Parts: sequence; C-alpha cells; structure tokens
Amino acid sequence: MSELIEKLEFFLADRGIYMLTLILFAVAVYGMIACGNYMKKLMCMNMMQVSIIFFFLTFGQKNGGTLPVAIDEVLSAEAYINPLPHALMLTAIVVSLGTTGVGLALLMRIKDIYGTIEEDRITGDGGKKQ
Amino acid sequence: MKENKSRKKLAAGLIIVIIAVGTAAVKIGAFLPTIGDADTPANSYVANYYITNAVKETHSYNIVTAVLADYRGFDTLFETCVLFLSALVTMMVLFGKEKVPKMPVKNLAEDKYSAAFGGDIMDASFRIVVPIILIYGIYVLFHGEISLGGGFQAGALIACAYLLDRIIPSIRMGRGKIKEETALIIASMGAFFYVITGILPMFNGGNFLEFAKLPFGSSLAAESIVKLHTAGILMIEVGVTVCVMGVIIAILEVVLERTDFDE
Amino acid sequence: MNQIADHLPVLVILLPLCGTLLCPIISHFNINAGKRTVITALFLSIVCAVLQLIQVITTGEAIHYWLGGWAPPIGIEFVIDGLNGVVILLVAIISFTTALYSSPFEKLERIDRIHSAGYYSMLAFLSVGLLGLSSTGDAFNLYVFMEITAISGYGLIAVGEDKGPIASFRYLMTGTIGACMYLLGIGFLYAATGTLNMADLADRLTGLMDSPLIVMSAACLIVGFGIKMALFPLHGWQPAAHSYAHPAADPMIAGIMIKIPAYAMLRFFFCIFDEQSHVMQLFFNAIGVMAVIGILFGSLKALRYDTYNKILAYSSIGQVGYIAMGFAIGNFYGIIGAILHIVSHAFMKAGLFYTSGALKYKYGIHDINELGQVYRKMPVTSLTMVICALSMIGLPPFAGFFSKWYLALGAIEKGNYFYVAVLILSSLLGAIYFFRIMEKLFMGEKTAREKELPEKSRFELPWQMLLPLLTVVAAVILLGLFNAYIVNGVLKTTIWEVVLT
Amino acid sequence: MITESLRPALAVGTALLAALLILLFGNRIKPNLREAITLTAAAIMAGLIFSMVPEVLKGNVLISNLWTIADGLSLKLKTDGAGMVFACVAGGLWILTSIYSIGYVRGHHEKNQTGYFAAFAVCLASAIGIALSANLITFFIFYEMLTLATYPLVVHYRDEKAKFSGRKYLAYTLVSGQLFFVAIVFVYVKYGTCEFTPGGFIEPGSMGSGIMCILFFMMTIGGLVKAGVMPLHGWLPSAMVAPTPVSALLHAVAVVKAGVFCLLRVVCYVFGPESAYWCSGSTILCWLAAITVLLSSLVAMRQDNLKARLAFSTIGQLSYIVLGISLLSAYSIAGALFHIVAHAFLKITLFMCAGAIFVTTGLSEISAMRGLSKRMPVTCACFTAASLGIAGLPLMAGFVSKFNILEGALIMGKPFFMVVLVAAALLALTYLIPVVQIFFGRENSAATLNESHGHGGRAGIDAAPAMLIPLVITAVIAIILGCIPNAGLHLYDMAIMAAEEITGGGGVYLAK
Amino acid sequence: MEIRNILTVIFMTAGFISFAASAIGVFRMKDFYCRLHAAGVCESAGLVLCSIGLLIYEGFNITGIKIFMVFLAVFIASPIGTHIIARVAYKRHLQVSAEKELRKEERK
Amino acid sequence: MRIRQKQKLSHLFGLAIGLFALWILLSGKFEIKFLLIGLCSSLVISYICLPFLMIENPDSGKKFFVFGINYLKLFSYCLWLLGEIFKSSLDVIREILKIQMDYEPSIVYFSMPYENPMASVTLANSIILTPGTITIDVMEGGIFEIHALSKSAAEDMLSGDMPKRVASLFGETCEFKPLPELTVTGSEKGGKFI
Amino acid sequence: MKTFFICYLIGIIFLTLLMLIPLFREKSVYNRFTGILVMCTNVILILVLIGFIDGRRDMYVDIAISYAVLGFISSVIVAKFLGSKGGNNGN
Ligand code: NA
Ligand code: NA
Repeated sequence: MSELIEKLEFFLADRGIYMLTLILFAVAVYGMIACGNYMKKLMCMNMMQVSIIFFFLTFGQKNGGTLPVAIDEVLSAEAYINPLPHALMLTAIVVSLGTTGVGLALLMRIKDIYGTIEEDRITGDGGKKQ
Repeated sequence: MKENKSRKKLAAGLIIVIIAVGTAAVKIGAFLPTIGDADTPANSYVANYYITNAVKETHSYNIVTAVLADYRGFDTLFETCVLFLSALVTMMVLFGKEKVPKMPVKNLAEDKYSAAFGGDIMDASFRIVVPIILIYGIYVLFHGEISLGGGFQAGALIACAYLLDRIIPSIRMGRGKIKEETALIIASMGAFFYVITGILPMFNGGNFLEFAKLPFGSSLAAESIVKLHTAGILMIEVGVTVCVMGVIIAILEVVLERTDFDE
Repeated sequence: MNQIADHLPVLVILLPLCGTLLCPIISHFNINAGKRTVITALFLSIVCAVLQLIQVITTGEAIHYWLGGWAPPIGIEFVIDGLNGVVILLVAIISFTTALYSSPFEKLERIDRIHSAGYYSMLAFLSVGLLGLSSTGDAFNLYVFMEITAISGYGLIAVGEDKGPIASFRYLMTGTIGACMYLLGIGFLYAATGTLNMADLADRLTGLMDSPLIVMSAACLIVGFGIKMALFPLHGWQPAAHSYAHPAADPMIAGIMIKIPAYAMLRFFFCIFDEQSHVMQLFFNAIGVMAVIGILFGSLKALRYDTYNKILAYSSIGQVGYIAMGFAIGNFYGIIGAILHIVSHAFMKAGLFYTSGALKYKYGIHDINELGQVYRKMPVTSLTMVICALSMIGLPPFAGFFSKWYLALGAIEKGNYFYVAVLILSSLLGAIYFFRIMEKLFMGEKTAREKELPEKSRFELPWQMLLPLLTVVAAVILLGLFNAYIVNGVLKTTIWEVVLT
Repeated sequence: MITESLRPALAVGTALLAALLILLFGNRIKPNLREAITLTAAAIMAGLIFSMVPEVLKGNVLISNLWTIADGLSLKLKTDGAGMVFACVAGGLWILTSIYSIGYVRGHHEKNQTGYFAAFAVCLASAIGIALSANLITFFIFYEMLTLATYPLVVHYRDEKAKFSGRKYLAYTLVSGQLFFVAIVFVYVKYGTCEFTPGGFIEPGSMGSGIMCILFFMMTIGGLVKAGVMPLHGWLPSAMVAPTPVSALLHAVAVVKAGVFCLLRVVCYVFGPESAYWCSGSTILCWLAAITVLLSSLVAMRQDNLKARLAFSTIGQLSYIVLGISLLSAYSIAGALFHIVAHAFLKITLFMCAGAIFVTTGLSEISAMRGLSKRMPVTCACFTAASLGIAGLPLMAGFVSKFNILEGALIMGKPFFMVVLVAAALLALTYLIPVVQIFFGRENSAATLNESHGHGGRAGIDAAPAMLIPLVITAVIAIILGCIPNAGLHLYDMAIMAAEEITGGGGVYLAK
Repeated sequence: MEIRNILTVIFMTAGFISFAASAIGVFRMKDFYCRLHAAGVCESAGLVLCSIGLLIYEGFNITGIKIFMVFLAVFIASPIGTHIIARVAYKRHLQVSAEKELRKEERK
Repeated sequence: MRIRQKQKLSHLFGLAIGLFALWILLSGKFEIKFLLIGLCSSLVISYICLPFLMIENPDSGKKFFVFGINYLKLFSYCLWLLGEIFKSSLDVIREILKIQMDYEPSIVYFSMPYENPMASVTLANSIILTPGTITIDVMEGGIFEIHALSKSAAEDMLSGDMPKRVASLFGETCEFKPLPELTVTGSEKGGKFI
Repeated sequence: MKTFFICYLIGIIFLTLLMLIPLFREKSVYNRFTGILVMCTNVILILVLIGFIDGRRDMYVDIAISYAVLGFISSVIVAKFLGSKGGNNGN
C-alpha cells in the first residue's frame, strides 16, 4: 500500500499534469457530447482547447528555466524554458479564439432562427434524423 | 424530476469518463517525458537551437517572438489569416440574408440618464483611459522583440481602446464609428501588409518571408542581416496589429449592430 | 522575383491568399473587380501548380521550399513531390472552377457587396487552406491550414440553406474535436522527438515505433483525420454539412474538403510512421474495419433518401471508405488506388454537386422526385450527372473504375478478399441509388417546379456554370483513360521512394 | 506475323465517333442527316473490318496497341480468327439493322430517336471492341460499355414495364460484371498478365481445383448472364419490351453474342481447354448448357408472343454455342464460333420479321397471325427459311455449325450431349414450325386483314422496303452460308483457324 | 534582515489582511452593494499597501515605476468598473436591502 | 477664436508630452528608435484622442480638457485621499470582521454642482476608491447618489469634506448641500425599489 | 525574502480560489460579479509576485498591466451587457 502511495507521489510530481490535462480534455469532450445547450457545448469546446494548450506547455517546462526572453547575449539553453511550445500555443490560442468567435456568431444566428439554443428544442434537426 | 434524473446520468457518465481517461493517462503519462526535465527530446533538439541562436540571428530578445515572427513566421501569417477569416465568417453569418432591422437612433436628450451608460458625467472619465491604453498598445507592439508582447496583444489593446470609446453612448452618438466593412478592409490590409513583407525578399533573391533578403539596402555584413531581421519582424508585427485591430473592431461592430445594447 | 520558377510552391498559395485579402478591398470600389481578382488569382494558382508539377516530373526530385529561408527542422518547409503535386493541382482546379461556378448565383440572390466579397474571400481561403494542407512539410503548420480550411468551411456552410447555421455549428463542434485530436497527436510526436518537421519526424521515429507515445499519437491522428475526412464512425457532421452548404460552394466542400485530410493522413501514416511496424499494421486493420463499415453504411444510408444532396453526402461517406481502405491495404496498389480515388472522387463528387447546384439554380430542385424530364432542358447537366454517377459506381472507362481497379488489385495482392467483396457490394449499392436518380431524371414524370429561370442565353446555364461541368466531365473521362500516365509518370517513383520506405 | 495497325482501333473509333456526332448534333440536324451519319459509320466500319479479313486469313495479326490504360496494362486491340468472326458478323449486321431500324422507328414514330441511334452506335462500337480486344481489361471495358449502352435501348419506352425490365437487366449484368471484374483482377495479380492467349495462360494445378472452379465461374458469369444460360436468363425475356430492332440487336448481334464470345475468350483464351477441364468448370458448363437447351425449347413452345418465343429460342440457341465451347474439342469450338454467325443471321431475320409484322399489322401474338402469309408473303417466307435454319436443317447456316458441334461431342465421346443436341434441333422445329403453320394457314384472323392499321403499314404488299430489304438480305445470306460456309468473308475458315489455334493445331483436342 | 525587507513584510502583511478581509466580506455581506464595498477594500487599500511594500523592496528603478503603474492603472480603472456595475444594478432595480432574510431569499 | 486654438494646441502638446512620458516610463529604453516611435505615436494618439477628451458641461456648454488639472494640487489631494482610504478601510474591515454584523447600509444624496465635469468625475471616483462608499449615480444638477456601508461612512459623506477638497483642487466655488430629505436608510422594511 | 513571497503567493492563491465559491454558488449575476472583481485584483498581485519569485519582474509586471487593462475592459463589457437587454434582473 505504502509502495503504491510512493509511486503515486512520484508520478504526480513528475507527470501528474499530463494526467490532469488529459482528464480535462476528456471531460470537455464528454461535456460537448452530453450537454444539450449549445452555449455549454461551446464552452466545453473552449475547455478542450485549453486542455490541449496546457498539455503542450508542460513539455516545454524546465526546472530552473525562466521565461524565454533573453536577458543578455550570453545564453545557455538550460536557463530558459522551451520557447517552441509557447510559440505554437500562441498560434493555437489565436486559432481557438477564431473558432470560438465563429461559434458564437453561429449561435447568435441559430438563436435568431430557432429562438433557442437548446438542442432538444431545435426542431427540424439539421440532418441528424431528418 | 426529469431534469434531476438526466443530471444524475450526466454525472455518472462524467465519473466514468474521468476514471477511464485517468487510467489511460496514467499509462501514457509514464511514457511522456518528465515534466521539467531539460534533456527530453522536446526540450533539447530544435528548441535549443532557438534559445541559443535567436538573439544572434534575429536580434529578438524575446525568443518566443523570434520563433513566432521569424523562424515560424509562416505559421503566424496564417494565424493572422485565421483571425481575419473568423471576422469575415462572423460577418457573413450574422449578416444573414434577412438583416435584422436596425433600431432607430433614439433622442438621447429625452432619456439622458438611462441611456448613458455609466451616467452622463462618468462616461467622460472612461475617456481618460483611452489614450493610455493606446500608448500602452503601441508600446506592446514595438517591444514585442524585447519584452513580452507583439502584434496580437497590441492589436487587441488598440481595439479595446476603440471599444471603450465606441460603447460609451453619451454625447457623441454616431461619431467616429468605424463601419464593419471598413474594419474588415483594415484587417485585410494588415494581413496583406504581412504578405507584402514576405514577398519583398522574393524580389531580392530570397524565399518568402526571408527577412535576411529584405531589399532595404542590405550589405552582406552579419550585423546588417540581423538588422533586416529586426525590420522584418517589426513590419509583420505592424501588419498583425492592424489586422487584429480590424478584426476585433469588425466583430464588435457586427455584434453591436445586432444586439443593440442601448434599449 | 528573379526566377518565378524558384517560388512556385509558395506562389500556388500566395496568389489565392493575395486574392482573398484584396477581395474585400477591391470589392469596396467595384463589386465585380473583387470577384474577378479572386477568380484570376485562383487561375494563376492553377498555372503555378501545373508548372510545379512539371518541374517535379522533369527533375524527378521533390521540391523543398524553405519558408523564411530557415532550414527544415528550424523553419517551416514546403515539400512538393509527385504525390502532393497532383493533389495540389486537383485543389487548384476545383477551386478555380468552383469560384467561376459561383458567380451566377450571386445575381440570383441579388446579394450586396459585403456578401459577395465575403463569399469569394471564404472560398479562396478554403482553397488556400487546402493548398497549404497539401503542400506543407511541417506538422504544426498543417494544423494551422487545417483550421483555415475548417473555418472557411464553417462559413460557407453557414451561409448556405436554411439549416446551414445548425449544420455549421455541428461541424464546428466535431471539427474542433478533430483538430484538437490532431494537435494532441502532434503533441505526443513532439514529446517523443522534439521536432515538427515531417521528414525529420520520420527520421527520428525510426526505432521508436513501438513506443506507446507513438501508438497514442497514431490513435489521436486517426480520430483527428477521421473526423475531418468523415470516416465512418466519425462522419456525424458530414451529411448535414454537405446538404445545407451554400449550393455554389458545395462542390468544393464535398469534393475536396474531405479528401485532403485523407491525403494528410497518408502522409502521416506512411511517410512519417513506419507502416511496416507491427503497431501500424494493427492500426491499418482498424482503419480497414472503419472503411468497410463506412462503405456499407454510406451506401445503404444513401438508398434511404430522396434528397439529392443527402444521397451524395452519404455516398461520400462510402467513398471516403474506399480511400481509407486503400490505406488499410497499404501496398503499392492500395495506395495508388487511394490517391487516384482522392483525385477521381474529388472530380466526381464535385461534378455531382455542380449538377445539384445547377438544378437548384435553375429550377430550385432539391428532391430527386422532381427531376423528371429535366434532361430535356439541361442536357449538359444531365450528361455530367450520368458520367459522374457511372464513374462513382465504378464502371469503365471512367476514373472511378480505375481507382477501384487498383484497390482491388492491392487487396487481392495482399490476400484480403473481404475488401474486394465489400468493394463490389458497394459498387452495386451505388448502382442502385445512382440508377434510381437517373431513372427519375430520364423516365420520371415532369413535375411542377418551384421556379423556372427564363431562358436568356442560348445555353442551358450561364457559361460560368457550364465550364466547370464540362471540366469535370473531361477530367473524369481523361483521368479514367490516361490514369496510367499519372500512376507511372508521377506517382510511382514517389510512392516507392517516399511512401513505402 | 504481327503488325501494328490502327485499323482495329479505327473500326471501334468510327462507331464511337458516330455516337458522339449523333449525340451532339442529333437534335439539331434533320433526321435524314442523322441517319446518314449512322449509315456512313456503319459502312466505314464494315469496310475496315472486312479489309482486315484477308490479313487474318493469311495468318497475320493486326495489333492496335493504343496506350497504357492502367499500370502494366494497355488498351490493346488485336485481330485473331475468333475475334474476326464476331467482328465481321457484328459489323456486317450493323448496316442491315441500321437500315431496318430507320424503317422501324420512322414507321413506328418512336420518340428519342437521337438517343436511340447514339446508343445503337455505342453498342456496336462495344461489340467490335469486345471482338477485337487483346486482353482482359480492354475486353472488360468494352463489355461494361455494352452493358451501359444497351440500358437506354431496353428502357426505350420509359414506361413502368420498361423501367422494370431495365432494372432487371442492370441487376443481372452489373452483378455479373462486378464478379467478372474481381476475377480479372485476381487473374492479373496471380498470373501477371491479362493477354488473351490461344490455349489459355492458366496452368492446370497452379491453384486448387476448387478455387479455380470458383474463379472459372466468376469469370464466366458475365458471359453466362449475357448469353442467357438458364438460371441466369431472367433478364432476356423481360428485355423484350424494347423496340424490335433493339431486340434484334440484343439477341442476334451484340449482347448475347458478346456473352458467348466472353465465354469463348475465358474458356479458350484465359483458362485454356486443359485448365477448364481440370477444374471441372467446363463439365459443369456443359450440363448447364444442355439443360438450358432443353428447357428453353420447352418454355418457348408455350409462348404466344412471337418475340417472347424468339427470345426463348435465343436462349436455347445460345446455350448450343456454350455447349460447343465447353465441349472443348476443335470441331465443337469451330462449330460454336460458326454458330455465332449462323444464329446471328437467322435470328436477326426472325426478329426483323417479327418487327415488320408488328409495324405493318400491329400484331405481336402468334395466335392472332393466322393467314399472315397473304398479307406479307415475303416476310413469311423469310421467317420460314430462318426457322428451318434455326432447327439446323441442311443447306441452312445452322446445319453447318450444329453438325460441327455434334461432331465435337462425338469425338469427345459424350453421347449424352449428342442426344441433347439432336433433341434440341428437333425441339426447335416444334416451336418454330407451328408459327409457320399459322402464317400459312388458310383461315385468316380479322387482324391480319386490317388494312387501316396505322403503323406506317401500306395498303400494298408486305412491309416497308426499309424493313423488308434487310430481312431478305439476311435470310439470303443465311441460306448462302448454309450452302457455302466460306462464302464471302471465309468466316468458316476463320472459325476453324481459331479453333485450331486454341486446341494446339491438332484438329482434335482430347482433354483427358 | 534589512530594514527595507522588514518594511516590505509589514506593508505586505497589512495588504494581505485587506485582501483576506475583502474576501471574507464578499462571503459575509448581505447584498450586492455591500459586497462591492468589501471588494473595494482589496482594490484600493490592499493593492496600495502591497504596491508600497513591493516598491520599497524593489527600489526606485524602471520595474519599480512599472509596479507603481500597475497600481495606478487599477486605481483609475477599478472605480469606473465598480461604478458602472453598481449603477447598472441600481437601474436594473436590484434591491438595496438591509435584511439578512432578503439575502437568503435571493439565494433561492 | 485664436485663443481657443492656442489653447487647443497647448492641450494637444500637453497630452502628447504626458503620453511620451508614459512611454518612456513603460519602455525604459533610450535608444533613438524607441524614442522616435514613442514621440510619433504620442503625437498621433493625442491628435486622435483630443476631440473626445474635451468634455462639455451639459448645462453651460463650456468645454473642459480632461487632463487640465493642477497636478501639484492633485498630488497633495492624492496623499490626502490615500489617508482617507486607509482610514475608511479600517472601518470597513472592522465591519466585516465583526462577529455580529450590525452595519446599516443607506443611500445618501448631496448636491455639488461643479462647473467642470472632471471635478464631478474626480469626486465620484474618490468616493468609490474610499471603501465604504460607492457613487451610484451622478444626476443632473450635480446631485450625487451614494451608497454607504455604515452610518459613520454616510455621516462622513454628508460632512462635505471631500467635495470641498475636490472643489479647491479644480478651483471651483460651488456650494455643498446635503439632501437629507432624499436619504433612504436600509432599515426601511423591504428596502428601496427604484 | 523569497520564502516570504512564496508564502504570500500561496495565501493569495488560496483567497483567489476561495472566490470561486461565490462564483459557482450564487444565483445572481451581480453577486457572482463581486467575486470576479476580487479575483481580478488578486490575479494582478499574483502576477507581480510571480515576477518577484521568478526573478523576471519586468516581464511579469508587463503582463500584470495588460491583465489590469483587459480586466477593466471586460468588466465594462459585462456591465454593458447586463445593462442591456441581455441582462435580466440579475437572476
Ligand atoms: Na513509410
Ligand atoms: Na468604495
């Protein structure tokens, strides 16, 4: 038992965040599927994107590393955390913003047309059942 | 009752999902690199090149900016395009075939206090913030290579300044409004400026976005090449700023036009 | 720009990109000029794509274009070989024809400046996204292009018919899951290797293929690409999206938007991963199962509908299964079949959606029961429909037959007779629903129609719409008759040297 | 000697070009001009084909190696004995059927004439393509083209009945086509070639006999369906709803003949007699054919509709050819090949007669045709001659072929099949002679004398010349071929040549 | 320990008390308006105290000025935000109450 | 007219200088490139923002520049305000931490009709910054509507100390007038429903 | 001193997390909003503190300023939204 706890401790310290991000991802996907409200779906979608962003950023973490903004010309690679995931995730954030924006616009339009954003109440279901 | 039941179902599903993925994640996690380890492939291969060479090659102290604007500038171009595109799509979606009829502009004098947003007089105080945010936005834009920041943040800040100015309804209703189409054009000009910055080196024998070959009277000296990189990064940051600004303003105007906040 | 030839790979994308960015500006001054800018840019893009393909064929080597002048693992590169040279040309052609095809719709709807400019911008962006998706040699760059494609797709679906927004929202949800899955897959790969360049990834993955990271990555990528290409259990978004998208843009959405992810999947599963490894074989079996069920499901589902677009959409689910089956077969002929099917199905489906759009344009027809005797008024449209349908069924000498031929060749070579059985079963099911349509078209009773455009010109449709239809017909026939030139002249070496190594 | 020549390709191309021209301009130009296209193309094509006959007889092979159509396979046309026999028949008969068609459709005021003639031309192009194909993929392409081009002809009337038979036709042909397709791919993968080789390229024992038997039937099923061999004949009587020239085309010239030709190619040029026998495919085929021959005759007797009776007759006669092929002896193969010719002329005569009767008097039921000979003496005479030919009476074309097949059965030592063959010949008499009897009967039914029938029938004697002349010509040819089998194009020689090639030149092949 | 550090600790501890108090206040106060008062404590007093503490620690340099600017930004911006939200609530007829019961009702 | 333009110009440059100073503070770099960019952008921003930084008094129609304040006076005012903030913070914290909560929220009104709207703004903001009081509305005629947390805070407000200091800061001479008849206390049953 | 900052940071983070409770428990939008206001202020402080702990004060202070600006703007937008049709009586 104690051995198990020890293992778990080691695991959480070293890799726990992966677990958390992946669970967050799964929960978000689950929420997207389970929620009947389109707005909630959209929020879950955002959560999913955030979880991926966290996931990437954990790779770039370095013990003892600081922000990837050079202080001086003299550089050693260990002193700074990995800039690549940050750069990539900036792109991912912007992309997710764009997606969310489009999603919100669509929701507004749907609200205009159907008067609701509840999935059950939108009749004439867009092709799922016909 | 019914709702309660479905909620319980959802919760049960959630727990199952968490357990399942948690177990899977434990399994996978064991093979993922240790967090914080400097010797993982992710932290040592290409990343180290960026860290050790960014300042030398691009003169951008912010390595993230160097990666974003120079090494992977092509990604950023399309990232900007994504924003432009989302504004475009938002406009196209919300300006449906049957446009929502615009509310007639009300006579503000009639209903001064309820129409005014923070109170007629207080609204004035918002405006103190606008120039400060603007100058901060410009600061963020031009210090992207030294400090944190860059085109996206700067564009957002400048758009925010406009937003503040725009949603304050009192006194100057209808003045200084940027039409959503104009905003979109501004955004496209920003993105196009980025593209132009990328195309310029092609006239000088370089590849697309190869800042080292920008036709600004470069000599072969390493120093001037670094300067060209700085110039290139600055140019695309300006493009990004303009684009982001236009995008946010366009989306904002579209949304404002439809929702019509001021009853 | 001393030598344009040096920059062809990037010009293919830059031209439509400039077109799409300039379109709102130019439209502000002249609505037609903006439209023409986009169309011209897309045409020039075809020219560049052709030149680039010729360059690849004549030199026999892949073109590597370093964006920003940075060498690959550091920067992003475009890699053009025989494989994606063909795919890029395909995208360019269909983009151009679709843009041309769209122009009469505008007059029909009497839309304003913003809508016109926005529509063409979105269309060109879709093209840019797809071109980038097929050109790039960088895994993350591919994600960005994937999102460009997706967002413009959302827009084009949302501005479509009345249920467009809801179909678009569904697609947005599912598509974003797909994109995130892709990103997650890339994350695992990056964690394992530290690089994002595809060629470099392939190098650094040798010996790592059994690592659970790669297994996870492959699983995520299957889901990601599967959603984007509407592979069977992940196709939920597709029928509504293809049914309710803007009728003018539908050919592009249905024709190539679900094919290019399939191409990207090929890149990942064959060029980056080692397809010989035990793990990959398991994944290919899984893909095979998905493909088989998808083929049967799509074909059976298509039988149930009377809406033309729905039939076409479900048929696409089946046809994407063909492509996936090619991957599952995984030998030379399987891959040839998959690629040829990407190309030929793109033309066929685009052609069928061109006819669908033409029917909507002229008569407002959505339902196949209203098709009766339309062929008298629209012979070219009917001809296109017939040829594309026959090609879809897989009858010689049209393009569809030959992709099926190679797939069957590959499957039998691999000893997988079950796939062959599924192939012919699907052909027969396809025959049922396509001949049903043709029966209605040629033998149905003439029904009352919503509207009927007065005949202004000598032709059944404006020339902008006829040209795409004829292009598709020509492509389907020529691709069928002369596929061997593509296979031997372009694809063969690439596949042996890049894909199956 | 093998020579590269474009002539085989041109023959096919002419018909395709004609189809394209008709389709493009058919509705814009006058019908006369449109028909001129058909006739010109038919004449050119026939000329091209006939011009190749001397070369073939000299032993030269003309090859059109057009281009690579799929990796490792080319679109290739070749003139060999067997192919030329079929090509000559099809090409020659196109002219006659075209003339007859013109008379028929005009007399009958058919709709959609443009599509009709275009599809007709494509059918002929496909038939020639099938005849001259040098490999399986070329063969399959033309084979499926034929399927498709026939479909619009079958559903020509576009009513419910036509739709139904169209569906039935497609169901049969497409399913069998797909199986054929798989078999072709399998053969290509397994043996690395698709070239037709006299005597076959599949070695006995190169795979398990069970599998080879399955492969054999997957390959032959396309042929079996088109040839209407018995469990698979369902579509053929249904397809009778089509206009009579179409039926003539289906039954006599293109479709069913393509079916038996397919069997010939598969049995003799892909599998080869040895393998076909080894996997017991040919034996099963013999039995199928034998049963079909007998059963179809019995069914035919019960049909009152003339076209339906002729349809079942076709089924029987085609199985006769199948039997000849599957007996695997040089005689029987030569006989089978020649029966393609003989049956073509005989059956086309019969159908043309039926069509002429229908157009002139509006009659389609045999029981209503009493005393027709007075109204249409020439037609009835031709019908009688052709009926006798079908039954295999000496001095008629049918005799030569049937005798050869019988001889093959004798040499192969298969007395049962000899009995079947003879019985079938007699049965043919039993269902055709009563028709003749009715024609020449004394009493007249009211309908035969109805002068005012509106289908272009003239008050004068017999049918319109455009219909009458072709059917007289075919009847005469049938008789000439019966007397002098080698008359004109030396078709009989070519058939024997082909059979010898297949069986190894020994004249007699013993597959034991 | 330098006197500078001691001063920093003192100021920041005072700031922390403000922060903690406003957090507690947000929980304990009866209605929205009263909670705004509690929230205001951390925005003004808390942040000022912490900024002074940090400024003393940092000394007068560019970062110090920036810290001061953070505090300035909050000082300019936070009253505006508070005002708008309070006014909106007021105009939207949110009850101003003194009764504890009302708060409970509001919860329901 | 000319005077007005001159005034405008001085406002413009004043604003630009202010912004430039802010820029320098933010940037902390004295390279020519940054200084130039800062200067240019300060000027441009000033030019853009100046029109709406002139606030009109709705009653008299006179325009005032937002930043037109005596900064020395402002500094001393700020110091005083800081002291006030601390004092009232302590009061509020005490109210929060009391075991038995017995504060009595109320809404008080007073009138302070400044001519310069900026003075109203400053007063309102100062009131909000001082814990325990929130400006809910500034109404026509300079009537301030204040929500006060406790009795002492309300009394402080009605003492008029802060409004007078703001008046002196802006050099205004207007009369502070508490409006007790409008005062509503929270103890009224059911609260106030406006 | 670093230890002090870390302890301080933990304390502030605790307070911030505490504010999540009203955010989820309260029904009224306005009451939730007070929680957010406090959180915003806390986060600004947290950012500055992280800068002090990490040794990169200049960077984090910049982030804090940006955060303050964005927080302000978002509160304005929320107020605007609540003041318009979208905001009901706070329930
Ligand atoms: Na490979
Ligand atoms: Na306060």
